[in-house]
Amino acid sequence: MSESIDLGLRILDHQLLDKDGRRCGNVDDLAIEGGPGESAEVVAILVGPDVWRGRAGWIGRAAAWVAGGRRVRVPWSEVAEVSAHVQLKKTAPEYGLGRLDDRLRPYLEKIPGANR
Amino acid sequence: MAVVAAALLAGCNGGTVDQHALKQDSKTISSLATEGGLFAGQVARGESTGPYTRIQSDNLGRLAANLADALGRRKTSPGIEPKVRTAGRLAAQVAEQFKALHDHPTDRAVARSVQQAFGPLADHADKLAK
Amino acid sequence: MRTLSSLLRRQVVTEGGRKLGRCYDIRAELTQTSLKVTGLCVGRQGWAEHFGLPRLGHIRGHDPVPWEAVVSIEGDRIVVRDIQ
Amino acid sequence: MNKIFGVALGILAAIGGFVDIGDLVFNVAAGATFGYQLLWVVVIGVVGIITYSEMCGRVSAVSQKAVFDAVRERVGFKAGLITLIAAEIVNAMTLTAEVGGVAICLQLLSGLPYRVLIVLAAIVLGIVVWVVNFDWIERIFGYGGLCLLVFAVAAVKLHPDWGAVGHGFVPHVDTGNKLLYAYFAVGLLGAAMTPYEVYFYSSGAVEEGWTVKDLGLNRLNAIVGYGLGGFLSFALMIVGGALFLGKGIEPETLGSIAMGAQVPLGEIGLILALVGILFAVAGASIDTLFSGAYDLAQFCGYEWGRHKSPAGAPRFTLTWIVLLILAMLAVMTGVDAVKLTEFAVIFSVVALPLTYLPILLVANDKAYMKEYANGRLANTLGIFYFVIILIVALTAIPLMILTNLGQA
Repeated sequence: MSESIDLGLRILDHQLLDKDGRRCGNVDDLAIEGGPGESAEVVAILVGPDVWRGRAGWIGRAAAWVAGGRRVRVPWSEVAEVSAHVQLKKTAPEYGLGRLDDRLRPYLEKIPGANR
Repeated sequence: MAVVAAALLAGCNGGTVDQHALKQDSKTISSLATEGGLFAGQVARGESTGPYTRIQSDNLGRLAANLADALGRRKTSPGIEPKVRTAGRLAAQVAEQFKALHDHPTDRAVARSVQQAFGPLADHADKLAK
Repeated sequence: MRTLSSLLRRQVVTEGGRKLGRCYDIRAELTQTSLKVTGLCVGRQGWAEHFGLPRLGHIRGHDPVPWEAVVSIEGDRIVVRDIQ
Repeated sequence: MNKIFGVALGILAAIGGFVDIGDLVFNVAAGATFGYQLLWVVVIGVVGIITYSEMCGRVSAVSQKAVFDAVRERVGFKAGLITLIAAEIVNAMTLTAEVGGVAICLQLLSGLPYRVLIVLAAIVLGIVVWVVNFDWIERIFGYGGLCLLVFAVAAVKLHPDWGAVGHGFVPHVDTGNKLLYAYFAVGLLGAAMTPYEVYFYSSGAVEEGWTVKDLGLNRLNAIVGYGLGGFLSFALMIVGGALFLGKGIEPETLGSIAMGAQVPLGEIGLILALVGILFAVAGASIDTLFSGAYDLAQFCGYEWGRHKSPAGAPRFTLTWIVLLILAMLAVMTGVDAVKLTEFAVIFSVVALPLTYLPILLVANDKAYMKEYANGRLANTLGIFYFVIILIVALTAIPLMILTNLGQA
């Protein structure tokens, strides 16, 4: 079973969801292996502000600097499903995704009503 | 965007007062005086609340005082200085009336006299705007 | 290794020097286990349709240039064999 | 029966929630300057927001995408980033104006010192958003905003020339000052079609898990909620025209707008108007607060949601807290909320095309939308409005400068 898709339109910049449907980043870029004369294949999804550096000139670099440059590489073999979103096979922390949310949570939880 | 905003805000109250600016400011004075008359009328009839009268007269009075300050001080185009200063004095008088309302927000007699004072002020400002 | 974004918006030219336009997307084949690149979507025609605008008149997009036709990727250009 | 009741309550809340400080300022000012002549522009603006909200709601129901997801996917990373920055700046300005409006209303009602009330307003808004379930927030502020209906009563009581009002609904330009007329037209369109409304609406649709079964409800919500909300805009403009125009008054403060209900209806009119404005701008503060947080979260891809508990979407929560504090500090500088509103509305118009284009594109994408893609009516209206938005976006800032913010 195979399907023809356009990467820029259907995958790039789309929402990443982990196994439990948690939003854990966007597809900031795709890593492709194989050059001219060889077969080429998408091998990984690149996630994180560090990836923005290469995507919008100085304004992208500025945004990456502001957001703090991290980069996470998720192998394409970890993709469970491509629909309107891209769903992964495991939970976000197993890929190092959504770390900032996880780090912030304990602080917010100190305030009453944070888990209403 | 910020630059445009800053330039516009700066343009509002700086520079020389020319014929156009005089006309514009006189219109604003007239508008404030007319609004003040309407407002004082409500207070005189007892159709207002104390806090509203006190605060709103202060807000409107501040607009008038800013104008008075600017028209009294700023340089003017040649030949219209007397008119500009007159407008400045008018604005100051409008501000004074609002001050009276602000100081006695529940006194209907004061409101009545303020209402009567605003009428001629508005007419005078209207004339300057022409 | 290269990235998808580094391929997009590059000028696509043939070895003979004919300009085919910019590469506005990369076509690929999705299976259960892999995502293989099959071609380059090139040129202005079909661009609007690609991005979901209603088609204007009878203009249709070209078929993508097959990946096998790519000879080299240099600077901001992608060079392909003259096959069309 | 219960369902109809629920829908009716939702619609009431939507009417009360439609008007924000931009609508208040521009509708009354337009009425005070041009009488009823610009009513037709409000109609165009309201149909525009209905068109695009319906589209957004449909896209969200079918593809689970909120507006800023669509923005980044469709216009690309770079243009998406620029749209995000523009949207956040405009949003912060709007939020500041709304929070300032809350403080002014509180002051006019209580007479307490302004600065104390700014802090109080920010703290109360923060606590409400933190503690109260969003369904209740929507109801409280929506129903409170219904007090604005006092302006409809005021409009009738002021005995406007109904013939002239009727004529105002017919598109026409009948003035010597065409630039000023155009400026107000642009402002009215901007106030009716504010981008934060679609960010907010579509995000809610995704969160509440709408599906194709909810498309009828989506249409009803958009048409009736915004349509009746537009009715309040008419009332505001008619009050502006009937009360202020003849006397040559240019209302420059929020308190002056409240006077529009005080003059025909007395003290009770004044109080209802102030309470209505208070709830309307407080509700809009919360909407803009969330919109700013939604846009950033969707652009970056992390968790968001007004129905989640604060700890359920940490970065989203932190974003709105920071935005609220920034807005509070900005209001503390003593900036004039009414002037700032004008800037915010005019600048928001500039950001409109890049917000509405992606919606139009995704709504046409058969791969996601299947049989729910835009039909002929939605596309005709969608493209018509997109062209209007483009023209308005290009002319907004030149008009603002040429008319010195509607002064000349």
